[in-house]
Amino acid sequence: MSLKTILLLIPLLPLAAAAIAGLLRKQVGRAGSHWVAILGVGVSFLLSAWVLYQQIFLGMETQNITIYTWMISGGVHFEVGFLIDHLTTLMMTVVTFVSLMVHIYTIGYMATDPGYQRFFSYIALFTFSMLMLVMSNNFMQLFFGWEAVGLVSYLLIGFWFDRESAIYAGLKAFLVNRVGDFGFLLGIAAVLYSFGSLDYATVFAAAPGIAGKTVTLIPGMEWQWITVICICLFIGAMGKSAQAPLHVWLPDSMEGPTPISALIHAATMVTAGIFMVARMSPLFELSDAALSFVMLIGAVTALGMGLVGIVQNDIKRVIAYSTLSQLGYMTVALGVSAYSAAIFHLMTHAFFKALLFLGAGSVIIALHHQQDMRYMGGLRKQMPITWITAWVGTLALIGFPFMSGFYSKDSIIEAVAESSRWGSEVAYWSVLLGVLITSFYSFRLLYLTFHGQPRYRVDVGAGEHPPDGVVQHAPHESPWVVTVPLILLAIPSIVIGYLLIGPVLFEGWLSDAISVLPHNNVLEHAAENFHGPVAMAKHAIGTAPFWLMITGFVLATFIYQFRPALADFFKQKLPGIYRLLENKYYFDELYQKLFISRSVRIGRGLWKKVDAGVIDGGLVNGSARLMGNLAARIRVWQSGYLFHYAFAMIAGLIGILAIWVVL
Amino acid sequence: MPITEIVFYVFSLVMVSAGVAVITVRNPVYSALFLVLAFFSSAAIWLLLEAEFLAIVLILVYVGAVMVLFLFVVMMLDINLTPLKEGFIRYLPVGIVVAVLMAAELLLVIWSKGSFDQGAFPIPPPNPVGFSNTKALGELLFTNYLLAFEAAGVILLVAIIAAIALTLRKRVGEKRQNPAMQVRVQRDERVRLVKMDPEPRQGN
Amino acid sequence: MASNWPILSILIWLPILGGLAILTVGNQRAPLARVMALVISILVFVFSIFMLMAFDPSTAAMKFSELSPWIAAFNVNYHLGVDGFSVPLILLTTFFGVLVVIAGWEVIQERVQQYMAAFLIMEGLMVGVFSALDALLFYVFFEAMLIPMFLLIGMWGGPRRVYATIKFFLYTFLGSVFMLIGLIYLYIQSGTWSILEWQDFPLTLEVQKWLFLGFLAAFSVKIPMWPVHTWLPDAHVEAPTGGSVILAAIMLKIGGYGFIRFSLPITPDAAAALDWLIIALSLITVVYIGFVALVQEDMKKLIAYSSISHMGFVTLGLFIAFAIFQNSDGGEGAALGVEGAMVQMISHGFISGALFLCVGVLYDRLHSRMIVDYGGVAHTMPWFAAFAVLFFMANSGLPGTSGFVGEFMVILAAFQANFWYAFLASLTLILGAAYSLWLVKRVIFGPVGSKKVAKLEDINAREALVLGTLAVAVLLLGLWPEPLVNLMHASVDQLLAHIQQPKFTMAGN
Amino acid sequence: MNTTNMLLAAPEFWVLIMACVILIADLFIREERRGIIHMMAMITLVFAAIITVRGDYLSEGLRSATAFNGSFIRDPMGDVLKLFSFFILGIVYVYAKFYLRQFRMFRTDFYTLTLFALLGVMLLISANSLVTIYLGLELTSLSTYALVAFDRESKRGSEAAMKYFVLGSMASGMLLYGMSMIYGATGSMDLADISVAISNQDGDSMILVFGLVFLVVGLAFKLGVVPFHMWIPDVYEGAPAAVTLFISAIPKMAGFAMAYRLLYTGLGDLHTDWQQMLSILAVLSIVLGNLAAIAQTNIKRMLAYSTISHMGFILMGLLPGTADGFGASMYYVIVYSLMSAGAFGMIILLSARGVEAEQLDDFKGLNQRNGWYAAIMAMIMFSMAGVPVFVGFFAKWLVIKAALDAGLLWLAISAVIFSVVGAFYYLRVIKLMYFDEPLTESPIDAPVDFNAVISLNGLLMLGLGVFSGSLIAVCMSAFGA
Amino acid sequence: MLTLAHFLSLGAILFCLGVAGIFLNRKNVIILLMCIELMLLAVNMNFVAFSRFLGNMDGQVFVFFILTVAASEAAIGLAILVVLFRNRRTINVAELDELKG
Repeated sequence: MSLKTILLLIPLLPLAAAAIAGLLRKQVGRAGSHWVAILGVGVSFLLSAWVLYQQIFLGMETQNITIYTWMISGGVHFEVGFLIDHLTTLMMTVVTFVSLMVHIYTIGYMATDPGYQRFFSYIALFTFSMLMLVMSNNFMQLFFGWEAVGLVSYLLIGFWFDRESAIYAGLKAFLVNRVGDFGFLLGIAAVLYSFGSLDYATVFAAAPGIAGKTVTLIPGMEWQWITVICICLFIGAMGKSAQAPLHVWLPDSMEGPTPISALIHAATMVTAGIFMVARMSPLFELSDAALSFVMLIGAVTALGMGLVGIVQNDIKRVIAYSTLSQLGYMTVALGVSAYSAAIFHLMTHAFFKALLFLGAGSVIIALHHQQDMRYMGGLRKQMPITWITAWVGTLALIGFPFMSGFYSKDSIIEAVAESSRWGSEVAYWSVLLGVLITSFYSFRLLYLTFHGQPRYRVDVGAGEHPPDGVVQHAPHESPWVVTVPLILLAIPSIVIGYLLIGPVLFEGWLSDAISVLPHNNVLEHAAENFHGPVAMAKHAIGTAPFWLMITGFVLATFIYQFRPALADFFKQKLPGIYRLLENKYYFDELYQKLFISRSVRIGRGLWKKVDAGVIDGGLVNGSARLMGNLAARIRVWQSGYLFHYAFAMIAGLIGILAIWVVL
Repeated sequence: MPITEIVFYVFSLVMVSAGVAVITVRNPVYSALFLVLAFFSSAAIWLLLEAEFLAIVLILVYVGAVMVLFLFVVMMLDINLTPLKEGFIRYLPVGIVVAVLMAAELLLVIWSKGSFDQGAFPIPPPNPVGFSNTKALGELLFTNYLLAFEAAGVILLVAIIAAIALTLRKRVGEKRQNPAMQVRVQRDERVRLVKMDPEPRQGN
Repeated sequence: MASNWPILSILIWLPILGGLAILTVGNQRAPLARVMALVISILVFVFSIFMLMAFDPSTAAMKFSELSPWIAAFNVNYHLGVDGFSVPLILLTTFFGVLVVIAGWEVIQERVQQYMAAFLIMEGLMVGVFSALDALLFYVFFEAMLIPMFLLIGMWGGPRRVYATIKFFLYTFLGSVFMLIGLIYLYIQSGTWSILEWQDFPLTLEVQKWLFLGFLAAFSVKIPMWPVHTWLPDAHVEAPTGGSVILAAIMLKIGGYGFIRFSLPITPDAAAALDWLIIALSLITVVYIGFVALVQEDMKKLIAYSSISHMGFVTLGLFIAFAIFQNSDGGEGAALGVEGAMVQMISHGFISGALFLCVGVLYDRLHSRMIVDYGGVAHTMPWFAAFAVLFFMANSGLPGTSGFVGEFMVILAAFQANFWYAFLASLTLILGAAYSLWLVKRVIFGPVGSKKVAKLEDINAREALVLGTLAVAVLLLGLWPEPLVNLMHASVDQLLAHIQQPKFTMAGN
Repeated sequence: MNTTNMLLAAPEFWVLIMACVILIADLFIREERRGIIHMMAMITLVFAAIITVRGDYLSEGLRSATAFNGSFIRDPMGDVLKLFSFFILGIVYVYAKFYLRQFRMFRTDFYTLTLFALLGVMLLISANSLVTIYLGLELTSLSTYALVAFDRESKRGSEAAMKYFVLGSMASGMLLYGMSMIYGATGSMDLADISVAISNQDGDSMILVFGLVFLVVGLAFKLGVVPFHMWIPDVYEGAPAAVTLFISAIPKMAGFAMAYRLLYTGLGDLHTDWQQMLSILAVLSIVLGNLAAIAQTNIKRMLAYSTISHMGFILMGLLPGTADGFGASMYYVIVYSLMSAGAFGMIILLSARGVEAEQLDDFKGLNQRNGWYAAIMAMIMFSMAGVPVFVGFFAKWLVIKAALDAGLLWLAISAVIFSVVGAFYYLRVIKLMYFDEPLTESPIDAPVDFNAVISLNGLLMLGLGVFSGSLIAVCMSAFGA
Repeated sequence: MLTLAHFLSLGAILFCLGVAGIFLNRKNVIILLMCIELMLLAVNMNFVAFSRFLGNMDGQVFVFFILTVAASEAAIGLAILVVLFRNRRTINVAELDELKG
């Protein structure tokens, strides 16, 4: 098998699995479908790992392979192909691994769902799309994958399509993503316009050439062309990676089944934006303005969304806001040109966030789809594995030293501190404060779920749809298909940071994909101070982030373990802030008013007033009516009286005479 | 003023007055008679123009036949005369305006310089003695206008056919003999033999 | 093979004469009429495949030309020929010729022979439009097409069919008579009706502008563009499914084809001078109609509006060429725009046809097109739902489906003309997704809407065949448009080279 | 004096003789066998056509030949028009027989009067002097006046005849007045001489224009052009359908010929003047005819207004004063006559015993009652509306071209706009036939000859459209184009 | 001096009278027929005058034909009148309005 075939197999196996599970759902049956999917994704993972192995240990060169020519038009070759460098391979491996875990987990989680095969088909399809996205060697294919993951995300959020809220969330996700894609597509168009090609290699090679070019889009304002391109592209990333203000879809996407939340809305798809910006680093590096913009958006997201996480009661939503906040961290990293740090955090986050979500899912099954933390509590005894893995995930998330999250997050904070980019102070304080908040809501979640007294009631005869806080059976630990993935994810959540920080961040492992201009290279300083992971962890204990994290832990422990009333106290003391957070800064309401209602109103206005009123009613039917009226009027002239007829003739004669003879 | 002019103006006046009377008098019989008067005056003026044959024909054919036909029809159709002139006054002003407007236009052209005045149409000398208007007309009619003459004949034929086609109608309940039918008649059609049983004698 | 056959005449006359033959089978023998229609339409499709195979895309010259005098007194010829612009559209026509026959198989129970005949005749006429190289011949086909469609909508249409069909007829008729005047004028000036000769006939700019407006009147109604689009929603709503399919899939394309065949090459300087007008109208069409589509309550109306909006891309793609010439040296993006417009036409043919068929499937079962009457169709008709979601996604321009390709190309090209053109055009990404998916949300997903919906049966084999074929086409074209685009390269290049040459200098003005 | 080639008028003589023969034969034929009269009339037409075709003056290399001292002319245009008059009159007879039988009016008068009218038409077509024109015109008119009142019991028929008569006489009075002026200005009745006299004159042609105005008025009345159209709707509605059929189809051809001879042969030098007059009359006709037709519910009346608009189109063809233009006009008038014959044929077909199918609603659901008849009517209507591929389109196309040739863009534009307006009421008929449910299920039956002829008539709409080259070529070559 | 214009004026006035009569008369159809005769008379006057002043006889021949036709017209007109009267029992012009619109 040639390398090209292997590379082709990596995305195509999941695609084949998706097709089989989806189209032949009757033939393959439930078990068949999950075996097919797992097999497909599993082999895909193995092949990805093989490629990784080749690169790390056998020094495989960067591969730029064209699969086929999609189209040639206007002198532009649109191709489908793969660019396999370290960044790609890293992403491929992470994606296929997490996906594989989720596949396995799904067997347990979706065991009783009637849409079982459909679900496997979708997640396999998702894996395919995500792989196409990360493996692409050109902008068009990137956009293909970009939209394809959006489609699958839409389908999966609305997986339970009889739930009004689910399909609404799906629609919302797709549309908000489309807003981002709108910018993204413009960015792609701008790239084509500037470079005459959509191929990464060509574009990146030519990128410095347009550094000085400016453009006037609005009269009187001159912009750097490269800034326009980058901001357009980044708008796409904002949509996909749920950066404020395009973040609104992500919390709602929790309407989908939990495996999806883990796979798509935490570990992989939402990081596509981060990946994309990192991939485009040769472009972004050329525009300080764009990078500042990226950084500030990230900072706002990191802090703002974390705050919202504090007041959420839905277990999945808390994690979702945490995801938003972490995506903000990655974005900030991108903004300060610490692309590798962003990718590193992306990777660690993929593991521990998937772990957290799957853990939450495990709890949810145990409580029969109860997601409200106010009706949980004390589950550590019934669900020890879940409990422990949840702790692992939490520690990783808050950046406890030696855990994976610690390495990635601390590197980001350090990089921001190093940066001298315009606005980097704001970003620094945001990420710093974010640590405290992350720690606080994470432990809040842990305590409310696993510690304290149970706040649910077991009632065997509660019926099909018991009221909140009532479950039919006593909760118990989930089956092995659920717990094994938890364990398998917990391991990298602990060790991956320790293992990889060196190569990924400081040894230039990603430098074949990411380019950083020397004056932007904030990680260089960190690299000088880096003396191995252990030293880094030790060193961290004396720094602000560590103590902020501890503060968060202490606060959470105090409030939720010992003085639960305190939470209500704050709620009543600070009603304004509380309401603001609880309503997520009123973004949904704002958009509802600003865009949705207005669009509908515009649409209806144009339809009823302009289309039906002016054009149809006035011009079309109006002229028909006019003709009818004229006809009725003219008809009267034909009065039936001979003398009128004679008069008409005489008048005609006189008229013609007058015009031609007398005048 | 030469005599011709006096004749012209007198007859013109009569003619125009008669014309006005035709369209204004209440009784259609009078109208017809005024029309006859107009024709007479016209014939007189045509004599001035040395169209003797036409002048005679106008009186003989037109007055003698056509106008009589008119009168005949007027009499035949037993029409109530009183309401027939109603509304005349109401439309008179419009009528006058229209007529005057039109006449003005026509006269304007006729009297415009260089169209029909002496310069363009000098007064022709009178026909020489012995010139026969009728003969000249006849010669033209049967040579150059042969086709037209035929056509005129056809038109008259059509007029006859049309008048008959329109007005001849079988009256309802009209009884006519059909000799052919009478001859062809069979005995069976007229005689019905009825076979009857002899009536039984009653009583005696 | 077949290279010396009068293949175009066969494609035109076989369905027309076949349609007339079907008329004679009478009202009583509906099955025979159906079978005949199917056989004829398949035959025509096969012939068109032959044509495609014999077609040589490497030159822009007219292929399979046929020329014989028609009205000798006025130099009117029966002149046919195809190039890279016509061939795809002819194939689209013959392809849908088969599909609509199948789609109407059981649905139409009354006057079957007339229904089938109308479609076949229309098919022949549409092929005629795409292959006519004589302007009068083109006009005759162009107008004659209205007749079967008029009857189709009127005879098998919905409750307001009379209003809709008369509106449709008169609207289009009014637009095209202005073109007729332009054509006659051109004939008087040039002494020929040959479209090809007209392309090289010098004209002053002033004259070109008037001619251009004449063409615009005809083609903007046909395609349709804002603000002369209002016939389309009515016609679509009232038309029977097959009628809607043909209307959307092919008839609208004739407008775009007209721009390519007439407006651009015959009056290039006017097109250059007035391109702002078309671009403005196109962008208004895209955005305005997108908003209007958003609030529709009738599925067919929504799709109809979406069709209009998509057609905005066609005109945009065609007319940004001039701005691109000014902006960039090579002007290569112009080809992207024109080819994008063509691809958009073909792809929209598939997608809108498929969408109307989907609505037809629902309508046949529930006899309602209103969105509120549905909901949760996915529960009872999973296969149908899969197809519908696919097609609606394609409609919203999802990459991997054909709907993406044309829009993508046009947006890329538009960007080369002006950032804001691309900006406004790209809004369709949002609007298109919004109206398409909102419809999906309300119709396909959600809890089961009513008891009637609960009793729905999934699509049968016939419907699956039709929709499946279209799905394959939509995906194939989305994943690999190269074969299609390759057909038209030479023609596009020639067109673009042609329109860059000012014509009025030849006229000495 | 030149009477040698009197045989040029052989077709006329033949028709005249046969008309008289039929007139007399009627006396000897019993009522039940009146079909013989019909056959005789048909034979008359056939032989008239044969005689016309065999006119061998063309073989002598002449484009035209005159007889009767120049008052009669044979030329290709006249021959074509005559041939089509025969052909269409033949169609008319077939339709009319069915009608007259149904309405118990199958009288010989109809045949004699129509044959005399035909004779008038032929005379008018071939007339080459003012006198012949006038007599031909009157021969036609007088016959048709009588025909309108053919149904002697009909109130509406006699009313229509009266109106037609009064207005027609008034119009011919005006025509005569114009002729007198032309005569006065040129001193001749012969059109050729008139033409020569005019071109010899220099400068002021005020009298000529003065006369021209009256001539145009007379012509306009004959064709039924606004504002001299008022008789048309009333006559079309009031006359029996068979007569309306005749009036709508045959005399228009003579009207066209008369216009051509008077305006072009005679007054060709006044082209600019009559072009302007006619263009105004044309646009008025097209506008008013099409508009007024919309409001009609009576189909005969609707067709009357449609006729008015068609006459406007015919005028458009005259405007450029070129061979192409006259050819277009002639083509239009022939096509119009065919369409009109077909339309009235359909009305006759639908007339149930003794009740005319006058109302539009009588056409409801025709497609369900008989698909073929509906198709015929649809073809006729589409053709009238000027929708390609039907022959009516080509007629419109040619006259619009003529208007553009004359440089009258405004006229062309208003013509096409109002032809769209006109399309509306034609479509309404189709709508009634195809989209509505029938009011009655009673079967429609007609004799074989009727069916054959109406089918032919309908198919001609299509056939002459698809193969339009031939008839157009005939019309164009008639004018040497 | 009697010029041609004099005779033509007389014709013109008569013609206008005839035309005005047709338009003015709203009651009696017979008067209309007479008005037509007036118009024809006026035309005849023109022809005769032209014939005289042009010195050719063609005009008079034409008048001859006009007289013939006028007689025929009168016959047919009166015949129609009779039919009309039989059918409607009136010859009131203002009542002839069944056909209109």
